[in-house]
Amino acid sequence: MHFDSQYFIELFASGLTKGSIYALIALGYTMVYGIVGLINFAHGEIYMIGAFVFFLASSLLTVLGLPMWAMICIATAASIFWAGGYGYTVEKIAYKPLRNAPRLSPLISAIGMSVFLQNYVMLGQTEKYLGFPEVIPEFDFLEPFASTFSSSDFVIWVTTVIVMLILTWIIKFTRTGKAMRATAQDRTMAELVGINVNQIISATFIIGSALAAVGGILISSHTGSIHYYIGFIAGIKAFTAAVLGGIGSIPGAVLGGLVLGMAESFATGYFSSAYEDVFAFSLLVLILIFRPAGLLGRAETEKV
Amino acid sequence: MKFPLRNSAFFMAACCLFAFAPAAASAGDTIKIGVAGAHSGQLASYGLPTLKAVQIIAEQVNAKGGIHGKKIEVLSEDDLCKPEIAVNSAKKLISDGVDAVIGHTCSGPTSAVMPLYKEKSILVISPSATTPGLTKDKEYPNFFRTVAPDDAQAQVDVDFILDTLGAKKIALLDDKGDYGKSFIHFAKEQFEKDGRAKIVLEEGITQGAVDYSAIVQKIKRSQADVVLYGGYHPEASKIVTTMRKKRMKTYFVSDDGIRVQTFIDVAKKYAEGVYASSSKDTTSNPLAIKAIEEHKKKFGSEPGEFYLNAYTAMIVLVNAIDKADSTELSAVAKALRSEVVATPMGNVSFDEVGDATGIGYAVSKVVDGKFVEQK
Amino acid sequence: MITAKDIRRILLVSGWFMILTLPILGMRVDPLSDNILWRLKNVMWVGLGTVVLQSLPHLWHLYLYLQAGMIRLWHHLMGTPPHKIVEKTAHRDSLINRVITNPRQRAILCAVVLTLTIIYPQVVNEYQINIMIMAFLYIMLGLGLNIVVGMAGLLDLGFVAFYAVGAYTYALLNLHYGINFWMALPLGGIFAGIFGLLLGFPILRLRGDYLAIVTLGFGEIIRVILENWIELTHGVAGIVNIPGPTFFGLGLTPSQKILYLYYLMVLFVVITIFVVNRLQDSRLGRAWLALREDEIACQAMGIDKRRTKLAAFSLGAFWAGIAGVVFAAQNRSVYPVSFSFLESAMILSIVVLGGMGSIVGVILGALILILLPEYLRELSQYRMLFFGAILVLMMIFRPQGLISVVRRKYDIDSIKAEEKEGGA
Amino acid sequence: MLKLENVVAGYGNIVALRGISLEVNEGEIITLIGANGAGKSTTLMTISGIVAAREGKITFLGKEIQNKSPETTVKMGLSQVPEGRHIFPQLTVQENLDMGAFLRRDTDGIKKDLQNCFDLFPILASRRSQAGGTLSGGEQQMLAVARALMTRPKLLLLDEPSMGLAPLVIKQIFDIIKEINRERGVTVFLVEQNANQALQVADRAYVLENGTITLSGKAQDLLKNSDIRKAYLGI
Repeated sequence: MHFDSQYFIELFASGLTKGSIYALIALGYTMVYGIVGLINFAHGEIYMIGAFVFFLASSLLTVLGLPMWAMICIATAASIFWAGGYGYTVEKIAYKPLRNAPRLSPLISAIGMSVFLQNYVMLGQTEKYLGFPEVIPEFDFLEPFASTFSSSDFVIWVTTVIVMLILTWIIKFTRTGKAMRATAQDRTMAELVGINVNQIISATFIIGSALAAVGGILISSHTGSIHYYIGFIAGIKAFTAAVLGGIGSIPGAVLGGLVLGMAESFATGYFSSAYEDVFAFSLLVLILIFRPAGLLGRAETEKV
Repeated sequence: MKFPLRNSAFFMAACCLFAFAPAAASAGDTIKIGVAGAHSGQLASYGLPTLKAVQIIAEQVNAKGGIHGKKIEVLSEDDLCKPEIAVNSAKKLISDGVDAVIGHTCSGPTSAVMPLYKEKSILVISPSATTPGLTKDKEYPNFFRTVAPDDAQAQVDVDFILDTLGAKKIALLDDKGDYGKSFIHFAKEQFEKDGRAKIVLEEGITQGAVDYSAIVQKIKRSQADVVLYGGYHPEASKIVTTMRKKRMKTYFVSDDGIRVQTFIDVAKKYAEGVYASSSKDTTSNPLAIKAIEEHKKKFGSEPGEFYLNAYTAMIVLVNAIDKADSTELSAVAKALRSEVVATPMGNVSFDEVGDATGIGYAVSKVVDGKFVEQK
Repeated sequence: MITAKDIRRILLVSGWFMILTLPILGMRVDPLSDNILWRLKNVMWVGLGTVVLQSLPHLWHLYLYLQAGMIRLWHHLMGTPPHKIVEKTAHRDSLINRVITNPRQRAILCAVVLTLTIIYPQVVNEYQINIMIMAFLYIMLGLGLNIVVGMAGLLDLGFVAFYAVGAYTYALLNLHYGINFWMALPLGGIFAGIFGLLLGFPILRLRGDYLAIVTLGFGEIIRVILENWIELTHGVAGIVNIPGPTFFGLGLTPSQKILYLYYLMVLFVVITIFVVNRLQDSRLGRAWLALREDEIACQAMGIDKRRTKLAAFSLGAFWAGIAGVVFAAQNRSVYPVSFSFLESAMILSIVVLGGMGSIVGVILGALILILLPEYLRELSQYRMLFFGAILVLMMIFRPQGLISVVRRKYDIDSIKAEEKEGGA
Repeated sequence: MLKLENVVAGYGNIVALRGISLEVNEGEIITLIGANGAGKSTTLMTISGIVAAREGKITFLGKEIQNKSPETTVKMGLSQVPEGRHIFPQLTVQENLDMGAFLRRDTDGIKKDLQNCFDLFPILASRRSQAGGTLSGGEQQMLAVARALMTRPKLLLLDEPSMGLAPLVIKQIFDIIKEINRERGVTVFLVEQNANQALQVADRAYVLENGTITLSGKAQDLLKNSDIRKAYLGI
């Protein structure tokens, strides 16, 4: 069989989209993990809530008759505000009391929170799928590529890169970002130089949740629907991506997402989509065997 | 703030262990009808309408004094469409002493629990379990359904694809779920038997994935004229949207899992031109209009999926119990087979294996945001 | 005592929750007309609810304060000097822990529980027996996972894979070769154990969360294979009509079958408890404990890390395999969907909730987490909501689990006392 | 300047401090000596506000600070160099020092203090952009002290600065401590196991045993005390 380069590019583009989606959510996972050392299973639910808030806000604004661009701006702001609010509150309720508890307790608490939020949205809203407004317009300049990728694919790629850059900048150069890194590395010492660790952790959750909201809006617009369960499935994959890239590392989360997305896409394209998850997870196992701390993760120094 | 709850968790555990739920009253003064299906979880939108239909009719019957003076008592059990939970639901209903069950919603759980009901000779009418084997295997004389089986539906779709669309290359897609897979399985058999078209692609997709562009590219590459999809609307709408965004004009044909308004709401303009098979449209039937009105009046909303099927199931059940003047399986089953009842789905009776006669399939097309039945 | 500051705080928090729930609970889009339905009443309820919840601890303190006042008043009237109020925290050791550590009380407790267990099916209906069988099954699973997570400290999020292997071993062997339950029981365990080894080898180097995600991936791989290898497993359609356990070839009526299964499960659970208990005190058990506490120190003492880890994995898997066979026999059917990640999370929750490494804890955890949703059935739609909330609350109030592990220790004082008595 | 009155503190069920009282006056170097596990580090952590005081009163500059957050105590001019240095390993030397000035907003003042630190510890200047974790033990100790100085402390709490260091480095560190005290007027509260060194630089000393203060007095007197010599100086 000859090599079909057009097909390869198409698969590459779809892998890129899938990977970027995973990466967008994985960034939030990795931030929280890097600083609190906690697998925040409820992160996927925050993403879902962000999408729901956007949906509700945009419906409200449409009824009020606002123009499209204003609607998108205000609804996005609302989505970020509430997602951040939920992230903040979840941390205060379910994780903060457990800071000094055995390591697995916050994990269980996180799973509980995830189940709770899913059902909360299901009961508060609906168990049905809802149509999500199309936020991303069709760009004319992308028309020649329409058969390979659409403008929503394009926007998702670009956003992922931008978000990664902004996040890296925050962590590297801002006061809060430095305090985050200090807190991550040595919580007691961070307190001793006067960092309010609670505030920093809250900030981490709020930033991570805001990211999740942005991801939620873009991804839901891309898929065209929302449902109370979308967070869980995307969350598991995103978490896998974060670990694959080296959990705690921001470029790692993006790289992990891309590798995972590509693996699934090529597995579907050249083999069978029935086994795409098997491919994705086998790849994960393989990579971790050779790089036990993920692709970009720092090998944990063994404490003696 | 310290809570005095240190030991209360343990106390709760002890309570759970020894709190025996009150034993079910087994007095014969009511007719107990169990409703089992997905009442929560992802597939709740397929199961809850059934519960509502049963409640509406039970209320009406009770308001008229019941069946031969016996009131209907509705016991609902949630099975989340998961087989292992369905087994528990069924056991709960059995030990509560139900006389008949409307349910379960999904085929998998239904086949998991049928042996249990059979053991206790409990009549089961499912409004939505479509696996052909449930009736065709003649394993369960206590099983009836008010929905046509998958193979009948597959036949309708296959005929439509071959005769009306005149397609030559077929891509078969399923969601790896129980329902979608079995639908595609029968369609494949029928395509192969017919021989007019070639199957160029056969794939199973992962439910709930965030993006399906890879599989869509694969469909495009296979140059299929038609995609026949077995599964439900959430994935279908994503696939159709991706296909249309990639400017593919390939026909998209699917089963009644996507023939719901939500599909059109979600896929919006991209839903146009999609074909879906489903039970023949009977919404112009005066009984159906009445049934839908009742739902609107009681619950303030449009009924959901399988509402009319469940409504029909309950009507025929009440009628059969009335005619048989007993809840004993053989008598009720006999009445179900012999009586022809006017229902929202037309005049319905049951054949020897338990499939409803008079319930057939038709293919609809999305035109201007509505499903329009194709003649 | 409620101060103005407290009241302000309570109102602030309530207000925050009302804002938070405003979109999800307070608004809804009517899909037919695209109109917004306002349901502000819900939000008011949330506000009111949070006020009440936050006031509870204050009321409790008020109650304590009044109580202390009454006691002081009493002593004042009686003319007796008030006793210093003894801090309750002095004996934090909960009742259950004290019972467990005392051999005689423990024996009595065991006897009572066992008697109750044996009488239980005589006094309840079949449904109750059935869910109790489920609970027993999860006790077995929990104890199996407890070996891996609780004792050896290896976080396994894909435990359900081994459970699936066990269940399918029985289902398939029975389908193709007609092998009965009793033959399949050890085979299921052994197959699962082999899978445990297979998984264990490549991932020995991984730790903590990396191990967790790989095991999670392994669980998913197994499930996806079960779903897609239709020739072998019948895919999602599952395998039905699996026979239950036989009883010396005698035919049993349906209700006898349930009773038989119930007592069989009791037996299995007792055996499991016995074996796990022995394991805990064995050389291997102590090696696991050491491994959990400090891997490096452990190697320094000459414990073979690889072998010890593998032993934990395969023994845990073995037990899951056995539970899987029992599951297939009890449910009479197996489907891939029964072995999802949530199931792994459930088993892990049992272990953590009960108290890692504690047998009694795991038993309590299984009873609560399996029976609770069943009893919550009455609340149908709200069931999972409560389940989630309870997981969170339990962790907040008892992060170390219901039962904290009681280490085997030698009671020097009593030994000395015995010596003295012996000498006198 | 700092006064502890009957402070009781501990972790969980363990009581580490059973009611200790001590006082630090402005300009002094005070040392607290004691064996491993006597509660020395707990004392510092309680003063800083990391460990909660269950009973008792701590006053700093005339204000009660028991159970105030570390943020508050640092703001008031209390800075601690904890046991084991606690360098942020993946932050550069420069960033570590920046973290010391986390609560300060006076950009010029920070710049000046940074220069002062580099003057005091020239080795740090040359390691500016190196990750903190890659420094040697002595360098890390210097970095820790420098970082604490970046908060502009009025009272510096030092926990075992000599731990794990070569004798020559220890001497260097103690010289710097003396210098900080003398030249900059920073009061120093020094906790040490290395009693000999500590007593030589200190004005006054307290001896902590099993969570209670058993002895106190002028450092020179304690150096001559025979019990102390036996128990802590190994003579």
